[in-house]
Amino acid sequence: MQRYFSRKLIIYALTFFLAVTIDWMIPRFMPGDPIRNMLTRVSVSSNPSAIQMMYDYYTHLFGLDLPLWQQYLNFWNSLLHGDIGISTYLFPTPVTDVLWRAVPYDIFLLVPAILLSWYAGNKFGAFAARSKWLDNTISPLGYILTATPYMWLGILLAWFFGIVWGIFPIAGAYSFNMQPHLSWAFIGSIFHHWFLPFASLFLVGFGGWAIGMRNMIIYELEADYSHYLEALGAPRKLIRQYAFRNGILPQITGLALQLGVIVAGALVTEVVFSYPGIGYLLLAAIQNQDYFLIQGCFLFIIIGVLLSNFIIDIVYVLVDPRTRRGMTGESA
Amino acid sequence: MKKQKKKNEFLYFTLRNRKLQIGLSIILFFLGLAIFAPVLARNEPFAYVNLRGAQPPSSEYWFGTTFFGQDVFAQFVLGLRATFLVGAIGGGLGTLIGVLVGFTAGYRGGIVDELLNMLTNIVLVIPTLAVLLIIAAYLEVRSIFTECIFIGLTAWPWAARAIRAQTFSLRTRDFVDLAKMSGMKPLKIIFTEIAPNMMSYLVMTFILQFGGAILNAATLDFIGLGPTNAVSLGLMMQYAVLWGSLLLGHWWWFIPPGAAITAIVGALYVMNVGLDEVFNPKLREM
Amino acid sequence: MLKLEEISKVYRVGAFGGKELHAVSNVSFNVKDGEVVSLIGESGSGKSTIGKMILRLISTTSGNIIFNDANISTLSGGNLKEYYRNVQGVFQDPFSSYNPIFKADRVFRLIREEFYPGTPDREWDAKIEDALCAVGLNPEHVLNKFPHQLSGGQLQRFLIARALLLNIKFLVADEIISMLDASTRIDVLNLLAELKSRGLSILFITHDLSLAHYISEQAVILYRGCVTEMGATDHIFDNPVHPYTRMLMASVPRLDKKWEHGVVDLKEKHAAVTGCCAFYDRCPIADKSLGCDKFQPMLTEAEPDHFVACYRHVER
Amino acid sequence: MSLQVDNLRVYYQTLRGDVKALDGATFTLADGEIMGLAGESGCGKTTLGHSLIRLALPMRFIEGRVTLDGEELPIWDTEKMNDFRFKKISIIPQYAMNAMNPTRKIGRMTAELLGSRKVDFKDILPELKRRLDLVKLSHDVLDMYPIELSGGMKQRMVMVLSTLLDPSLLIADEITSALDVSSQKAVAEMLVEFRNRKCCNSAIVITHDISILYQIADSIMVMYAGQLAEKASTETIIHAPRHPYTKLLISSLPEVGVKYTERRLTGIPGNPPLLLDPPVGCRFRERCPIAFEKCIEIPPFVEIEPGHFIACWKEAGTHAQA
Repeated sequence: MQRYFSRKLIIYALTFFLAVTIDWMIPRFMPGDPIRNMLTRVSVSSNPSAIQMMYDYYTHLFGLDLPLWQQYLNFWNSLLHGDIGISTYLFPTPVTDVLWRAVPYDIFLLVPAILLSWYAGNKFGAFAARSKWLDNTISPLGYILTATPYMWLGILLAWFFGIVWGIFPIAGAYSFNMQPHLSWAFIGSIFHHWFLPFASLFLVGFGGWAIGMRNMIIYELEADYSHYLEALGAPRKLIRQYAFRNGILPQITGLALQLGVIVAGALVTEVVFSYPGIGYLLLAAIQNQDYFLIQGCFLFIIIGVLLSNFIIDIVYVLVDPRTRRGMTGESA
Repeated sequence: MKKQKKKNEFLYFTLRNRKLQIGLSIILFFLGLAIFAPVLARNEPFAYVNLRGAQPPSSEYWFGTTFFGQDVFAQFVLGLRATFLVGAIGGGLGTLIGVLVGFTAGYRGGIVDELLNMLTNIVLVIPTLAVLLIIAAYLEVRSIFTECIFIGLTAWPWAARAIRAQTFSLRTRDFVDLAKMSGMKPLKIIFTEIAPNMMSYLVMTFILQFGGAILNAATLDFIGLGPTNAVSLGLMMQYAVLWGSLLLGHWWWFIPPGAAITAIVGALYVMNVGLDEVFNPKLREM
Repeated sequence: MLKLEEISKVYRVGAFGGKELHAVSNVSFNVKDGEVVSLIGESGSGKSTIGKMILRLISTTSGNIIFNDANISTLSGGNLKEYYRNVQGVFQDPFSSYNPIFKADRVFRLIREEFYPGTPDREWDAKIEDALCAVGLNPEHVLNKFPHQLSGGQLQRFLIARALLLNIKFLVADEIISMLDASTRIDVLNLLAELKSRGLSILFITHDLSLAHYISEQAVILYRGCVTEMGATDHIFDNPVHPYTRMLMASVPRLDKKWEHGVVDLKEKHAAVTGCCAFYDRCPIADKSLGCDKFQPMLTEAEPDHFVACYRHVER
Repeated sequence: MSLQVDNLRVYYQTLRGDVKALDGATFTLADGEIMGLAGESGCGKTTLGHSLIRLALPMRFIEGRVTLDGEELPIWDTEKMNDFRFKKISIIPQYAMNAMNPTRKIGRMTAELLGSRKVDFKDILPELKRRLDLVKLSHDVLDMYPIELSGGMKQRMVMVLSTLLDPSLLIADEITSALDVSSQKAVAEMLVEFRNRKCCNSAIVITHDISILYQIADSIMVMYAGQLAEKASTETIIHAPRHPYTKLLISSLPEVGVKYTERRLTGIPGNPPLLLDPPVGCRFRERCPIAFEKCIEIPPFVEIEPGHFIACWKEAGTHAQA
């Protein structure tokens, strides 16, 4: 078990290292000059020498005039001190502050959406595997849901419930005319705004998990241990119960593998509903060419995904006796 | 004679499988629209043809017109082309890299496998879209082609993982040893002994990669990081949302592109299940 | 003809090769021209590993395999091909030996592509016909068919015919009849005996004592990668000395006598024992004072052409 | 008489049509009898064994009557058979290595299985422990997961599990074929011990290895191509078989001590027929050295001596004509 975790941790450490390196490399090796772009955007002055001065100033400020390896080490150094720069678009707020403001919204949106869709999808998928009739009605629904692009489902929900029926707001995290404070009205407003983005993330995920579980159950019901139980006259209920329990294990691993897709879904969903999480922030950063903010968003996303992966690993070990008793179940 | 029989059996299942029938007809329908797009589209996609601006579908403009009076149908069929292109090239590249990495890791084993496996797991953990976003953000000019390349370059890990596992189980089969004892070189063994046995698997991998590439491209386009010089279904959705089609009730603008993507990707998934049933006799319904 | 000198195979298991698994330890024996040597062992004894090392499908960790004065681990390219022209193998599972999506005679075509590229069609067809007749197959019945259309026995003969196309000198037959039906297996065994009388050397790998006795004049008994007893088949069968061999003889189901109801040994084999006799943890006569718990005993001569690796025997 | 099977026919459904894997089997099994069921692969021995307890797709029941201890078994009805399974008839499957749920501790799995059959685990625990002793397994296995056991241990555990409710009939399907020689002997002898201690009344041991049967079975029934060929006491089958197939089969088996240089054994020429479209009449006809015109009809499975049944026109002689 110790080996299982040390192996995982090595992978995560390497992933983090690679991600940071990518994060550092991209603005430097892509065609185009980020500082020039930034200056043209904010163009305060049309005086070429003034622009050149600002250019030099910023180049020096961001350390872009140093040798590459120095830049790279500096990047790590400031990163480890929790400093990932200052947002140019929300100047002069440090990027970390900007991101910390967005993170609660992401947690509030993603955690329930991921967990509930996973739970409900698995239950529903197991239910679908019960009979051919159920299977034929539930499975197509699952396939349609999982094939739907997140933003389109978001758009449809926003249109139906926000515009046509007008029962849910379609933008922001709370009413524009409210200030954050602790009151029932405000909390109500938070949930009111939360519901549609949550629903669109939930539904797409739900379809995928339901399909996955349905296939797992059918596979498990054909396993030798199921046949043995049948031969000993065990009731269907017990056999299904075992199949569900064993089928859920790969679904846990599947959750870890799906995180990237779910994060992508969350990004666009936040964009559709102008929900002030990291996805929305990232879009704003891209549109305003705020490179430090882009880098910061990327880092936060990576850290979030790695943490979630680690939590899932721990849960997996707790649930699968095979890993606990010294055997490595899933390899990495 | 017997081979004929075997082929026929396969064909029989392929044609009889309802999931394959449904999936394939949907794909062929949209593919047809995409291929004949230049004939079907009666207007330039971005031309402001309807001076009255947005209008619901009519006999003149089948899918209505946009806020600016552009022909939605023309954008739609041409956007389909981009969708299929992304699926084919992006999905194809993803499959190709996955195949190369998977074959190498699975066949060579040992330290090569350890390293490739580690690389695969690392890339698997990094959220693809986040990487694509920042790459796209720094590119000033983006074409559908570059989009395809980057999607392909980031989508391969799970394919590599799956193919590695398959190769691993095949390479321990005795016929591989027999091929070695016939003096065959490793590369030849991989391509003439192992790969043909995995054909069904490779096809299914490609189908899933195809669908995944389409969804990824739609997301990129929607965020505004799609091709800067072309029309695509994701871009249509982006413009629709950007120009208030929700508030103004221009449903004909945002429904067709999303519906087409859902239909195509859903059809691909369903086809995949159908193929699995055909290839895997255990799943065939009696 | 073929000489194994102290060959060993150690697998590194675990994520970074942390653990060692001794599959084969210091095995030496010879196979002479026109001789059948049986390599007898249960699952996990390392018998197939030895077969695969001889066929160069697995590398040796240490020790040499000498074929006609050439160390086979140094062969590569053309030399390796030349080696395969002389040495071939047939494996246990006839269906796994064929690529299921191709016709069975593809195994012949591969030989032709690699070894006889210039041979004219007619000559080649005649060659195939000869080889098939030599293994007792009717070309009309077996050519142009898919593996699943042929029986296990036919498939194994087919593979032997494949080896004959190369005019081989040495055949590794790894459990080649254990998956065949009783009514056909004996014929394949007889075929091996015929080939032997025509000068072919055979390493006959099996877990079945009666088959080994039926066909071979020399036998090597393996337990956990170590040779426990070897020598002339008759000597070993008439006078088994090693406690493992005796246990094997006592528990093998026979048609000529019933089992003696004795204490059944149910001790489980542990994954790897190092630093003691391989049979130490199951041995009924182990004696610490002799060093059974410390070292693997060397092979010593019990009688002419009969060697045993047991301290108790030395003592006697 | 413990088990009586009358004209049992079970086919396999395939695309190309029905494979006639078991075509009319009629035999009986005495109280306390261990009967070996032998034959080559594809002869229908497994089909026969499985159809008695779990007749599932693609197997298809055609006709026949199975009576166990005077009660007819509804083998065609999966639901109704549940009342008999485990309690009256049980199986040690060929896949015993994978027969236990990998994610449940063995004890808990046993308790849940028993609970689902309305048997209290606590009541049976003392007996379970006695039987674990019998197969030389530590009581600790109940607190382990299946992967913590070796193959041989799992095999013995499943043996105990399957016979826990003292079934009248036990079907043992190739239980020794995956084991090493030494464990093979242990498991086979334990099976006899189980019968002696009434853990099961009678047993059918399915195997392709006749020498194992010679060691443990009271009687042997030989099948060929979906039909019964011969049934007799073990001694008779091994030393004085009458059916030409049995004779050839027995004589092709190498014994320890036989050398090809001294006595050359021979196999049976030819291959068994495909059961998709089996030949009419005696199915061994084409490979049989003594076949004659009459063999174009299906020979009945008749008793030629007390307890000795064969299906052969020539050997059964007047018994078959009657």
